[in-house]
Amino acid sequence: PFFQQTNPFPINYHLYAGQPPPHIHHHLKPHEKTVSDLFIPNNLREEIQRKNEESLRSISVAQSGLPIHVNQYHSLCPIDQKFETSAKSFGYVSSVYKAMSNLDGKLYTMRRLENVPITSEACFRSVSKWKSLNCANVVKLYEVMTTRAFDDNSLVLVYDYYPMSLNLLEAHFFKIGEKDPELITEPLLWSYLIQLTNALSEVHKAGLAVRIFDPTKIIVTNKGRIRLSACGVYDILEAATKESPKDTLEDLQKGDLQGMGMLLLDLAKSLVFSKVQNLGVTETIPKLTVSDKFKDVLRKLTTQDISVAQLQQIIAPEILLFTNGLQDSADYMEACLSREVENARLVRLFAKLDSICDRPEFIKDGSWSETGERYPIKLFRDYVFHQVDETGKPVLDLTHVVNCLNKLDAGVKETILLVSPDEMSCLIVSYETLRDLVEKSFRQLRS
Amino acid sequence: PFFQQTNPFPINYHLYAGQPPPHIHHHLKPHEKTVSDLFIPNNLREEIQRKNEESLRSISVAQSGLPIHVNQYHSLCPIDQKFETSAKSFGYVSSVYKAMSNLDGKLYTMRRLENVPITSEACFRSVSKWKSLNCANVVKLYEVMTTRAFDDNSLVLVYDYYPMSLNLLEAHFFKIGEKDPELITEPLLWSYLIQLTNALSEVHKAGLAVRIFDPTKIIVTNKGRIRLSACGVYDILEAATKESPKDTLEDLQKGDLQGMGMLLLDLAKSLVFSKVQNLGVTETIPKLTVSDKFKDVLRKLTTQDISVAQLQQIIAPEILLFTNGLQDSADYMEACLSREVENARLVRLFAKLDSICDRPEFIKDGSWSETGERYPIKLFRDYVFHQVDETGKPVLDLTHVVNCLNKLDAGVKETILLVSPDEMSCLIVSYETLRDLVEKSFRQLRS
Amino acid sequence: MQTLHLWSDQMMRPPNFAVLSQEPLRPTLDVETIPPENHLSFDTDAPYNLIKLPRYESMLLSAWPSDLKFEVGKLPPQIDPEILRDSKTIDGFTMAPYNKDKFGPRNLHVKQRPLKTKKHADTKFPKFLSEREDDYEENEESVRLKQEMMSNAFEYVPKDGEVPNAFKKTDILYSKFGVDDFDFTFYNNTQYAGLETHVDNAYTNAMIQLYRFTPPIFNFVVRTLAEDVRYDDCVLAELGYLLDMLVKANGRNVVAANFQKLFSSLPQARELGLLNPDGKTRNDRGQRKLAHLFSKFLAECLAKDELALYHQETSVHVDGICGIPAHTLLRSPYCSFEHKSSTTVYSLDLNVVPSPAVSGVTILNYLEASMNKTLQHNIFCQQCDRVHAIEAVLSIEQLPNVLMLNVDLTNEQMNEVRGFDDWLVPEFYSAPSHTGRPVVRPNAIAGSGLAKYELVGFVAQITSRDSTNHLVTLVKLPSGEWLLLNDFLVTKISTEEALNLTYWWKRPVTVVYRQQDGTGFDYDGWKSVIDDSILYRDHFAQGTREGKKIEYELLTRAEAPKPGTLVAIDAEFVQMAPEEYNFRSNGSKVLVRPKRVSLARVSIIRGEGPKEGVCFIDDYILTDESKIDDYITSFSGIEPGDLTPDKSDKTLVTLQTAYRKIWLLLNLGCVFVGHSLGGDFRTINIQVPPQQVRDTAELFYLKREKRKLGLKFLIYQVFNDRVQTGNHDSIEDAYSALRLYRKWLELKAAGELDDALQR
Repeated sequence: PFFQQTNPFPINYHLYAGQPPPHIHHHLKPHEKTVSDLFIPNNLREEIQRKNEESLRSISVAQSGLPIHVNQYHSLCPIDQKFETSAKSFGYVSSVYKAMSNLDGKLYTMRRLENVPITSEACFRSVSKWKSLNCANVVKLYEVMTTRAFDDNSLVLVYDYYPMSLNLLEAHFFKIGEKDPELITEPLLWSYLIQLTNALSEVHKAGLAVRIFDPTKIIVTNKGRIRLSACGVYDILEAATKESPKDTLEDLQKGDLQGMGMLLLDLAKSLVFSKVQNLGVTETIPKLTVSDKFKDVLRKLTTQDISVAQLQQIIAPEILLFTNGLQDSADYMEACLSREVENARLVRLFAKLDSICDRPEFIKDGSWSETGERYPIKLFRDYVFHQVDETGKPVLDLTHVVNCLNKLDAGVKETILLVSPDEMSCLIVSYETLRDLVEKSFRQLRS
Repeated sequence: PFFQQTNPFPINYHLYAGQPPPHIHHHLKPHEKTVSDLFIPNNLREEIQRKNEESLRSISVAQSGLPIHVNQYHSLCPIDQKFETSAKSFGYVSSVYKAMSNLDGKLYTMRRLENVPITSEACFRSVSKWKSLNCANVVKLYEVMTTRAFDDNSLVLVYDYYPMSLNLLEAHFFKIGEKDPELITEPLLWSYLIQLTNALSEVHKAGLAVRIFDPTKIIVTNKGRIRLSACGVYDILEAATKESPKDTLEDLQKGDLQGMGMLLLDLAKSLVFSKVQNLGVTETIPKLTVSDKFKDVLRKLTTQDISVAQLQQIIAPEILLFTNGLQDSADYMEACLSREVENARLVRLFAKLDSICDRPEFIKDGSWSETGERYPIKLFRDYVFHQVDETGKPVLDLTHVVNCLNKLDAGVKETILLVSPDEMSCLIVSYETLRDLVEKSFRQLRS
Repeated sequence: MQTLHLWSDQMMRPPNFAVLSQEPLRPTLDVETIPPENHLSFDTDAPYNLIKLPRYESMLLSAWPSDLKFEVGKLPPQIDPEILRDSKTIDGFTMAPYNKDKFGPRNLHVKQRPLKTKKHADTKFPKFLSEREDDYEENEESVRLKQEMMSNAFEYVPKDGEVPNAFKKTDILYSKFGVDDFDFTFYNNTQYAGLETHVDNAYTNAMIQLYRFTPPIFNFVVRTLAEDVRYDDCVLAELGYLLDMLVKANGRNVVAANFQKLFSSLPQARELGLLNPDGKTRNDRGQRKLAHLFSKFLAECLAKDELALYHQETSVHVDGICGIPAHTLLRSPYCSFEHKSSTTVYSLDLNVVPSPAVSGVTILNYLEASMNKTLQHNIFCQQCDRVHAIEAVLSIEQLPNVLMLNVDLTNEQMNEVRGFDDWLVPEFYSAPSHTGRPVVRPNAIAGSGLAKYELVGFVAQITSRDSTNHLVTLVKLPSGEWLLLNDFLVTKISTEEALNLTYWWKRPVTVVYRQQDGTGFDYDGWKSVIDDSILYRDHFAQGTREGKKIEYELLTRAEAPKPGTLVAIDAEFVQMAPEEYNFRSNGSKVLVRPKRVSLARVSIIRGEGPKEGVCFIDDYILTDESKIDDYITSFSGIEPGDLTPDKSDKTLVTLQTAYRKIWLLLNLGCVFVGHSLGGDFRTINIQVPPQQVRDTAELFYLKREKRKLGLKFLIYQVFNDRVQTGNHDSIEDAYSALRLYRKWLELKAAGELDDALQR
C-alpha cells in the first residue's frame, strides 16, 4: 500500500477534490445575499457548459448563405440577438456573427454593417487606438475591414467573442427561452456604475470617447459583468460620411458621462412601479427607490456636473466593495478549478489509448492477434471497459475505469489477470508492463 | 523527524505532463499549439495540485502526539510556518494547525495559544462581530473556545484554511524550498495598499479595529492576494488580562491607518538599495523609489493625517485599476475552468465510447456490421483517432480529437463525411445524429 | 530444486506447459478500497480526482510528446458538392458512393492552410493591358503564351470531374487603371458579345443572352427600335438597344448598364425581389427560382410595352411568339363548386415529376406531366360555408411558337435528372390532340401533321467546388454550332458537351424550344421603317421649355445625316458611387470596383457644312439627384439642381431620349469626332464601330512615350489657345476636338504629323 491510513477519519480521500474557501457561501436565502452573489452564478458548471456549446454551434454554409470565409475568418454563424440582427444599428443594416480565425484558431465576433461608404483608409484612423485599448469592461476590437465577401460592400469589425452573452435589454427586460430576466437591484446598479466608470476612464485615457450608451450595445458576459460592445463603430461611420466632427473630444467625453447617467437612470426606473416614464430627468430622480447617494450621482451625471476623476472619488467606497466581490469570485473559480485538475490528464490518456487501438494499419500487421505483442492491450481494454456481471450483463463502472487508467498512467507494479475472449487462457501482467506496451505502440505510430 | 507524512509521495510535477523546451515555443506560429497549450497551464495546475497536496497532508496521531480531536475538529496537522510555531506570538506560546471539521467536512485553520487566562465568557464579546465580518482580505474567524484537549488550558481560534499560504515576510524575504522570495514592486505595493484599505474599511465598519499590522500576520493566499490573519486575538487577550482598554475604538482605528502606513513603508524600503533602515519615518519617505503619489499616501498615513474615507478618495483611480486586474484574473480562471469542465465531459464521453465499442456481445449481434445501426460510430472512431497523411502514415492530432469529441458531446448540426474501410462508399452524418446513436447504444448497455 | 507435479484429466494429450525460470507472477490484490462517497458515475459531475493517481516515479503515460505540434483554426472540412449530389437517404442515413482517387483516402489528415481572399480567378489570368511589356508588336513568345492561356481558359470538357474552366465563374479584376485595363478580348474568341459582370443584377445576363439567341423574340424586340417611344420606362426599347448593341459589338464586351439602370428603378422588380446586386449564391434552388421569376417578369414587361407602344388592346406579337393559353379548372370533390379561368402565360414550369419509367426518361416526360396537372388546395368554400379541399386542374391546349420551359425541380429531383443520359432532347414533335392536351413525341410519325420543335438553347446553373452557383447560357447558332456564354467569356463548344446534363456541376434552369419555321435573325428589321423625328424636334422631360437656356440649334431635315456625316461629341458625367476598395485596418487596400458614373450631359455639334461647329444636341439627363455621390463639378460642369426638372434651367431630357438621338446618328452612319471617346461611349452604353470614330486622343497618341495627351494640353500646344479655364463644358470640348481633328487632317495631308507630335 502506498498510503497508510492511521487516522480514524478518512481525510485524504474526502479532500482529494478541492473545495471553495468555506466563507464563500452559496444559495443563501435572498436576504443573506452578499456582494459576491453579484458575480458567482448559482450553476456555474451548467453555465460553462452552455457557453461551450454555444461556442461550438455551427451552421452549414448552404443553409446560411454566408461566405465560407471572410479573409482569415471562417465558420461564420449568426449570433441570434433580438436587437442585433437585421435591425438598423447605427443607421445601417447590421448583423453579428461568430467566426473562427484561421490564423490563431480563436473565436471572434464579427459585426457587419452593410453598404457603408468607406472610400478611404482615413476612415480607420481611430482603429489603432481602439485596438490597443485593454479594459476588462470593453469588448476588444481586433481589426476592421471592408469586404465584398458577402456580395456587397460591407464594413466588418472584428471583436472578442463572448458566448451566451446577452445585452442589457435582453438580460433585464426579456425572457430568453426559459430564463427569466434578472431583476435590477441597487447593488447591481452600483456594480454597473463602477464597471462603466472603469470602461469610460480607460477609453478616455486612450484619447477616445464611447459616444453611445445604448443598452443593446452593452453586453452581460458573465454573471454581473458587463462590457461595452460595438466600440469604434461611430468613429468610423463619422469619418465615412465625411461630416466634419461636430464635437471636440472633450465635448464627447463630457457627453459620455451624461450618456452613462441616462443609461443608469433608465435601468433604475425599472425599480419603480409607478409610471415615471414620461417625466423629465430632474423629476424622475427623486422618485427612484435607490439610496440618496446613488440619486446624487445620477443627478450629477445627467447634468454634466462632474468629471471622471470626481466621479471616481465619490464612488471610491463602492469600488472598494466591488473589489471584495470580485476577489471572492476569482477565489471561487480557482477552487472550482482545483476539482478539475485531473481531467486534462485523463483526456490525454484516453486519446493516446484510442489512437493506437484498432488502428487499421496495426490490425493488418497482426500485432493485435492472439500472439501479437499488442494483445495484452486489447485484453486490458476489455478488462477496463467491458466488464460484465455473473449473468453476463454489462457493468458500467466509471470508478473502475478511472482507477485502472490512473494505475496505467502511473505504471504501478500491481499485476492483474486478463482473460482471453474464449476464456481458455489468461495473462498476468503488471500495469507497468502494460504502460510500456502502450508507450511503445504510440512511439511506433510517430516513427 | 517530528512527524511523518502519511501521504509520502510528493507529486513529481516534472513527470506529470512534461514541459516543452522553450525553443519550441519560439518557433510556433499562432495556429500551432503544443500539447501544453491545449490544456490548463502547467504552472497553474501545479499550484493547484500543490494546494491540494498540502490540504491532504496528514500525520498519524501517534506520531504527532496531538489530540484525536478538539471538539468537532479532527485530523490535526501542524502547519509548519517558520514564524508561527513555538514562537511567542501575542506573548503566549502559540501554534497553528490544519484541522477538519466533522460537521461539514471542511478544513479549518486552528490557532492555539497556550495558557491564556480566560475566566469569563465576556472575553469573547468581540468574537461575534468578527464572525459576521465577510471580507475578501480578512481570514474569516469561525469560533473561539478554550479547551483541555491538549492537556493544558488552551485558547483556540478557528479560521478559514488557505493551503500553501505564506505570510508577507516569508513571501518577500525568505527563500522557501526552491521558491525565491517575490520581489516587491510599486504596483504590488499599490495592490497591497488597496487590499489592506479594503480590509480596514470593512473591519472599521463592523465596529472593530485591526490593531496589528505585523507582516507575519498577513498571509499571501494566491498570487498577489493578501489577507489579514489572526484577527480578533488582541481583543480577546485584552479582555482576558482585564486591562481596561487604553484607547477608544476611534483611537484604535486611527492607529490602524498608521499601522498600515508603517507596514507599507517597511515593505517599500526593500525597493531601496542604500541603507534607510536607521532613518526616521519622515526622512525615509523621500528616499523611497516610488511615485510621488505613493509617498504622499505614506506620509499621510504615517502622520495620521488622513481618514479612511479620505484615503479611499485619494486612491480611487488605483482602486479602479485594481478592479480591472481582478476582473481579468477572474476571467482567466473562468476560462481555465471552462476548459477543464469541457475535459471532464470529454472523459465521460471517451469512457462511454470505449464501453460501447468493440464489446464482444455487440460484435455478435451484427449491429456493428456495415448495415448495422452502430456502423456510423465505428466509422466515426476511425475518423477521430486514425487519421493518416497522404502517404498513409498515421497522424496524431490531439486538436482534431478534442474538437471532434467536443462537437459530438454538444451534438452540433455540422455534418461530416465518414468513408467506409473499403473506400467505396461514404456516409454523411451530423454530430447530432452520432451523439444520439452513442446515447442509444449506451442506454442499451445499461438496460 | 523444486518439484512440480502435473495433474491432468487428459489421458491422450500431454498438457502444454511452460518451463519457467522464475516464480510465476500472481495478480496482486488491490488492497486500497475506494470509499463509496468517492465513486464516480456517468450521470453526475463528480470530479475525477476523487480517484487518486498512484505514486509515480517516471513520466506519466498520459503525457504527450511535448514537441508535437497541433494546428488550430482549420476550416472545417466541406463535404464536396459532387458527393452530396450523388447521395441518397436510406433509413435515415445519407449515403453516397465514394471515389478514393478523386476525393483522397479515408480519414486523411487535413493540413492547415492560410485562408486568403482569392485575387485571381481559377483560370490563369492574362496580364493587365498596362502590364504588357509591348503593346504593339507582340513577339512570338507572348503570342504563344496567350494562345496557351486561352486554350486553357476555353477548356470546356471536364477533367477528373472538375468544372471545366470555360464554365467557371469569371471575375473582372481591376488594376489601378480601372476597368479599361482588363483584357476582355482574352475571354472571347467569337463574334458574339458577352455581358460584363459587376453591374447590378448580373444574374440576369444569362437570361438576356437566351432571349438574344431566340430569333422570333430578337426580331420582335429589335424591330421596335424603329418606333419613336414617347413614354418613359420602356423595358422593350431598352432591351432593344441592348440586343442591338450585342450584335453591333461584334464580339467585344458589352455591359447592360442602361438596361439595368431602368430595371433597378422598376417598383415591381423591387416588389418581386428581383433586385439582387450579385447573382452569386449558395442557395441553388433560390437562384433558379430567381432566374425563372426574372424571365417571366421580362416577358410580361415586353407584352405590356407592346400594348403601349402600338396602342393595342391585346398583345399580338409577344402572345404570338411565346404565349401559352392556360386553363385552370377549380372543382370540388365535396360540393358542386366549379370555376374555370383562362390566362396567357409566357413560359411553362416543369415542376411535376413524371411517373417512374424504366429508362429513357427525357424532358418530354416532364413536359407532359407538367402540361396537365392537378393540385390540391384547401379553400374557404362560399357554397358550403366552410373550408374544404378543392382540386385545381391546370391544362395547356397548345404549344406556342417559342416554348420556354422553366425547370422548377427541387435539388433532389434535379439529382434524378442527372441520371438520364439524353434528358435534354435536341428536337421533338408536337400536335394538338382531341383530348385538349398537346401530344409530344420524340419522333415524327409520317403524315401525322406534327410540328417539329428544335432546341434553341438553355440557361444552366453551374456549381463550383465551394458550392457557389452562377448561370451560363448555351445556345445553338444558326450554323448548328453551340455557343457557351458565361458572362463575358464566350466560346463555341461541342454539341455533345452542350447537351450533357449528367455532370454534377451542371443543372438546367430554363430551356427554350421553337417551332421550326425557317425564321432567322433579322438584325436590321427596324431600318426601313425607322422613325428619326426625335432628331428634329425637342422632347423635353416633363414637357416645358419655358425659361430654359438653349445653347443649340436643332437639325433641319435639310441637314439630315448621311453615312459619313461628321459630328463632334462630348459627354459629361456625375459620380454615382466612388471607387470601392477592400480596406483593412492593417493598411492593405485593394480596388474591387471602379467608380460608377452616370451620363449627365451630352453635346453634339455639326462637324461639316455651313453651320460647322454649331451645336445641335445639348441634352442634360434627368437624374435622381439624391443618388448622386459627387457632381465632380470641376470636371463635369454639372452643379446641384441641374438635373432636376423643377430646379434646373437646362434642357432636361430622359436618358432614353438622349440615347435615342445618339443611336439614330450612329445608325444613320455619322462619324463621331471627340477626345477619348472610349470612356464616353462606355458610359453612354453604346457600341460604335471603330470606323465611325475619330478619337483625337488616339490620333495624337505618342507611341514612343505611350502617352495619351489631354485635350487642354493639346489645344494649347497646337493652337496656343487656352481652353477649359473654368469647369468643363461639353460644347466647348466637342468643338476643340473638332478643331484638333481638322488640324490633324491638315498635318496628315502635309505629311507633318510626326514632326508635330514630337514637339
